[in-house]
Amino acid sequence: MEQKPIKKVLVANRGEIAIRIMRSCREMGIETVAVFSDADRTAMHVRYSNEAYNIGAAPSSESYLNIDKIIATAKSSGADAIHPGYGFLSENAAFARRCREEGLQFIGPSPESIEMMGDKISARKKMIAAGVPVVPGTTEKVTNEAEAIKYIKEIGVPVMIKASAGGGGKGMRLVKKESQIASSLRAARSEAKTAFGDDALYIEKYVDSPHHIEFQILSDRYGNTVHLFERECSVQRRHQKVVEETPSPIITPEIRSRMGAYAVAAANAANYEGAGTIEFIMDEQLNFYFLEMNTRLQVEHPITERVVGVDLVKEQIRIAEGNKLPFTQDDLKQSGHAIECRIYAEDTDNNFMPNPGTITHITEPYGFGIRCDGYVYEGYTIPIYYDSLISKLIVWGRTRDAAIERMRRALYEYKITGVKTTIRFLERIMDTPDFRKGEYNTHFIEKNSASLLAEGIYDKKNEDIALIATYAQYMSRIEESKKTNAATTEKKETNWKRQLRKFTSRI
Amino acid sequence: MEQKPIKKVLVANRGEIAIRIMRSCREMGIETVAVFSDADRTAMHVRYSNEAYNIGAAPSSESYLNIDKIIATAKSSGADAIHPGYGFLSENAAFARRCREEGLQFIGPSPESIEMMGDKISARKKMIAAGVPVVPGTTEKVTNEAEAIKYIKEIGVPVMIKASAGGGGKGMRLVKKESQIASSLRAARSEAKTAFGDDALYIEKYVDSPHHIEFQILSDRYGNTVHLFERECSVQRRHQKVVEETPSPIITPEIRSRMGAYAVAAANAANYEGAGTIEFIMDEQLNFYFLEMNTRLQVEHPITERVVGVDLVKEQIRIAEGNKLPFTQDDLKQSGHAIECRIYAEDTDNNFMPNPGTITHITEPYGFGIRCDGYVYEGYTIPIYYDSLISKLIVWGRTRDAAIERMRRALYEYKITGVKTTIRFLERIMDTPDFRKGEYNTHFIEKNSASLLAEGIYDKKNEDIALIATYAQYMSRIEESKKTNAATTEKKETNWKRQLRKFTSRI
Amino acid sequence: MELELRVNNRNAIVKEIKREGNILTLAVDEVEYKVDIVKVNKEEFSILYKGKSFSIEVIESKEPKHYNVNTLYNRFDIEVIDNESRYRQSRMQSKHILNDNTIRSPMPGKVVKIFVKQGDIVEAGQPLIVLSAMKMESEFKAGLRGIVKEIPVKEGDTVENNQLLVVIEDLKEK
Amino acid sequence: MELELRVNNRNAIVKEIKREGNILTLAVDEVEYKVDIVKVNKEEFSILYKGKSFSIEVIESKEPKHYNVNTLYNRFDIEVIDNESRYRQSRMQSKHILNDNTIRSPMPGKVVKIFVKQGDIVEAGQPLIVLSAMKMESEFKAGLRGIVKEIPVKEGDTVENNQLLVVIEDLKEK
Repeated sequence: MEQKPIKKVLVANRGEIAIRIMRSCREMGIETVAVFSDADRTAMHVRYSNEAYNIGAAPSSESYLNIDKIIATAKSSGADAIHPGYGFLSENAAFARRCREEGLQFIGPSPESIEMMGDKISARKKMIAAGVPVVPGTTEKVTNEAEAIKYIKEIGVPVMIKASAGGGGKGMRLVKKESQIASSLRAARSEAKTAFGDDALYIEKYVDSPHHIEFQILSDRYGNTVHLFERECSVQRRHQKVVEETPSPIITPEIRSRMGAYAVAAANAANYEGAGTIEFIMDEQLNFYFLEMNTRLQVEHPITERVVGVDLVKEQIRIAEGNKLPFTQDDLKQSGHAIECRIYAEDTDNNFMPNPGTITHITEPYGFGIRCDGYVYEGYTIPIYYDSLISKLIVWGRTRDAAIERMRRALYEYKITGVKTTIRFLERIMDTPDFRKGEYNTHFIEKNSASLLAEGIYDKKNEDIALIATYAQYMSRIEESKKTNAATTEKKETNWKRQLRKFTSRI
Repeated sequence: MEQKPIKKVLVANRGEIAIRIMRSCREMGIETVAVFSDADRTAMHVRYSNEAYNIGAAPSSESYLNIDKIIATAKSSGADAIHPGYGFLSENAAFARRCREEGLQFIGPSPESIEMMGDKISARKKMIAAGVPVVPGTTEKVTNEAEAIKYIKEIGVPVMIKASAGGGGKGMRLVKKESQIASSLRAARSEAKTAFGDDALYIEKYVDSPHHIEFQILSDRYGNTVHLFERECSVQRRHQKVVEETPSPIITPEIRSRMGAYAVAAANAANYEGAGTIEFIMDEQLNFYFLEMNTRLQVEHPITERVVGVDLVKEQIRIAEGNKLPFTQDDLKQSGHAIECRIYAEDTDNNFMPNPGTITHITEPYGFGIRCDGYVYEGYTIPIYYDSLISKLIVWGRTRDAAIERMRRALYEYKITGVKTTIRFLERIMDTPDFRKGEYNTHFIEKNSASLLAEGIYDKKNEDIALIATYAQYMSRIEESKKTNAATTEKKETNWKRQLRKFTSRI
Repeated sequence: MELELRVNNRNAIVKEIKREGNILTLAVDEVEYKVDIVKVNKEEFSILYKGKSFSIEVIESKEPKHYNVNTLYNRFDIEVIDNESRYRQSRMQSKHILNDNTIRSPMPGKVVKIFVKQGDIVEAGQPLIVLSAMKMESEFKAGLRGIVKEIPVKEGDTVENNQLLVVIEDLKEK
Repeated sequence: MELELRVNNRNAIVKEIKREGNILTLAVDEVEYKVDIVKVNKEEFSILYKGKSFSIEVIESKEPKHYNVNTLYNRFDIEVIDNESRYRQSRMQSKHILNDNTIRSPMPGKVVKIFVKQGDIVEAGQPLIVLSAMKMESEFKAGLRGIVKEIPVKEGDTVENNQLLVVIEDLKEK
């Protein structure tokens, strides 16, 4: 067993995930290096790290995706490892390969594993070979339209056309009728070409009303793999996850253990090392199929941490140091129930338009069973360039009902002023009968959109009380500014005054 | 099984415990009523509750201990139950009895159980009868000096003389030499008389270098009792707990199960209902003896909640509603390790002098495995009348080492400005080798006081950086006040100005 | 003291009647309230009204004389109406009539693409400009047929909330 | 700009040399620093110095011109020394000589008991007054033999931090 302790980690990311990684590093006594773009000088990850270096302009293509600059910063700062977080370069095989070439430990799988699982078609093939069930569909890239039409007629509509190099819903088309085949193929191909520079497609049988269920796995470099059970991620809006929970309210222990075994088989087939996620879709009859593997940490990893009791970032680092997994499958148990709500800076009344801006006030929830992974602070201006996720609220309860009760309480306590957020929308999800009963699939938000997006019912009494408080605030503000006036009647030398103004307008 | 749902709870307490109780109530959909003294109009529990009523002057004897006023408030507000928290009226049998007489559900044990366990001598007798090991000592109140001297000579020094009605270290004397017996007896009796109005004493064999280990129990009114394992509370300063952890680093599974069984037997002997704690002392050879029972929630209950996964306040309420315990002993397991640090507003450099005052800034820790139960907020003035506990920081880790690492990280992140706190002192406890090794008893702080209270070593580089930041702040403040001046040059009518000043100085 | 406040399309008059210590009696429109009110810090108030406890954040908004007010269950956007804001309001209303002819950015963002140039004739529904914020692109279309009168931004510009993007002159008006 | 600051019994001169955007070059006593400094909100600064990141809270203390400064690992109490505070300091020092003769409250609290009255002769070590704060009682004793000159508080009074409790006139001085 070859072990090489990591002493300093460059975190090639920003936002909540950068802080989250740095917290585990700090607990392990590992130094952290932050990198930041011009738009992020005041960001929390810069303030939380031990060291911080500018790596370029605001657009991520010129900073957080700038491989050369990140590698150079890691080397000049003396970091011995790089944690990519999620998004940005986390699933970029070229980046992982560069790290290896430069003698930097990439905290994640090998470039070969990333490549194999990154390409949907090669991943499908690998899974079929490993005996993992996949959705019926093509096993080769489809570039010929006639062929594609023939294939779709064979397996029958509905089908999903997807970009082979794809992700994030781009280059995807659902075909419900045979008459739509040709136009959908053309649209998907053109989108795929634009988004990924590759117009290869593949075709899958469409699973109607599916559940999205994923399994967390951990593999060390000695061939040991465990799964840390499932996450139910079916509350989605436009293929974006909104609420996740574990355990899944629908699967049985028997199905869980079968899915877990497949997840482990999938990771082994990919010759995997580190933390990864096997995504499945599941139909109404609880048939499940491999969908894809995410070769990185997921946004929703904290619910697994809470229910299984494992710090996934620490395990990632220990695996990257060359350690064996400290537990076997039998050591891992699910205990209680965890839910995560993603809080986005979005205007829910205006088609979820992103709402960057300055945080004027923030009150975060506390108490038993509450975890809040955020990165914004009072006075911080959220830049326009990056993701609109500002915080993740994770709660735990002994039972699913207890977790929902606690989430409602935590969302009530949570107040962010200055930007519009999805907090009220999430509260309504918690109140929706389908969610309460655990009877929902990926159509949940669409199905319940009327009540989820209904206008708020204002309590007239509350409105009057709010007016009274505003009255008092207005009066007290006037008084304060008068006091300040009275207090600052000192006379200062003019030139000195001018100097000061210059200085303070810059800081 | 007679059940009576609770709809509205009056919380007869203040500070962090009042908030903690209200959070569980809110999750259960139960309304809360706060009571407050003149000194607490701006306290967090008043702000967090659904309703709030003034119950008297600042000294607790005129407010939080005013039984008549609290009962009257409960009735006029329509509360159907009262939660006493800890301290104040929580172990007052007369209060529990008044609640019963007035048809209010007291969330706690019966007055008879409180009385039985509140009197040290009757509790000792009861425990001996139940087969629970107690420290060798008198089983009757000692009022005759000659008798006492004879008894002490029989069991041999060292012995501890205690007030029968006592608590909080008052009326206690340690006798190490026979020559001290008479004077110690006299001193203890006089203190007991002053403090409790009762000079009855009892005498126990003194356990040198003891561990303080307690077991959490829950009993329903149908005779079912479970224990929720132990808490190690040996880090104490002047009989005040400072740090608690669970599991205890010294006890074995075999001893744990024996102690647990005795704890359950003790609760049953007391005919107990609700949440309670059986305190044991343990000597170097791991012999243990019943010390006393606390017939209420403990300050340190959250570490049990985290490791066993049970919300103790919710269980208290469910038991008070007449429900059966929802679990058996076999359902309960310890998972991982939890530590609590108590954060007091005290000046550690000045003999831990209380340090009330106004909180000017607060930054609380967050992330996986962190819980922070506090009640102070920015701008809040801590009154001089009550306890100096301002917050409890609870962390969890898969192992004891992981929990300590996490506690260090959380204490680093935790910053309270405006009052002096014990945060740095707690950090040093985490760094002390005896604590790290888990080799400590109640003499820990005394033994390590030199290093725990040593002067801080300032890093010169940090000092210069702090000076630079102060320079920048000073400059920017001057600039701000200038801007404000420039902005408020409107002229206002004089009489109106005066009115405003009158108004705002009051709110 | 009397203050006019606007909330949820309602203009309310808050009028102070009496004050003793923290106890404030006032009328909100015609309803009288006697409340125990204290300011607990710069932006938070505690109000007790008939025993009910309200913890309220009153935070100055970026817009002048606007407050974001949060109670436990509700959020309000409240505006202080004085002579100055009455004037602004009337000005805004007259502007509002022209709204169909102008496109303003509903959020801070970046101009990714402009499809038209000054002088172009555009049809209702025709895409004019694409804005990007937080990895999401939004397309803005013409609300009516007209001539592009003004495009005060260019591709690559960073824009503020409510910044003018495109002005279209109505052809029918001519 | 130049500023004298006092920290941990050290008087330091902070002198600005150059400024370009956030990049500030200055000297702290004789050591030159080039830092990247931004104010992230009212009371917090982010400083990058040779790549190291410092997140620093600079909070105005209740005492005028005093700041409580928190870095990740250290807390500092820093005072701005200007003519006014130099004067105050010299005054305080002359007062300090008299400290043995006066008892001031080290914290806010309540006077529970006063054992002596004006004119009493007290011995060094004799209990004079008991203060209570947060359930803890503290007894204050005479530092020297003398006559009780002044007791500006009475039992039951609430006292502030640093408030004068008892003044004793040294008998030896006479």
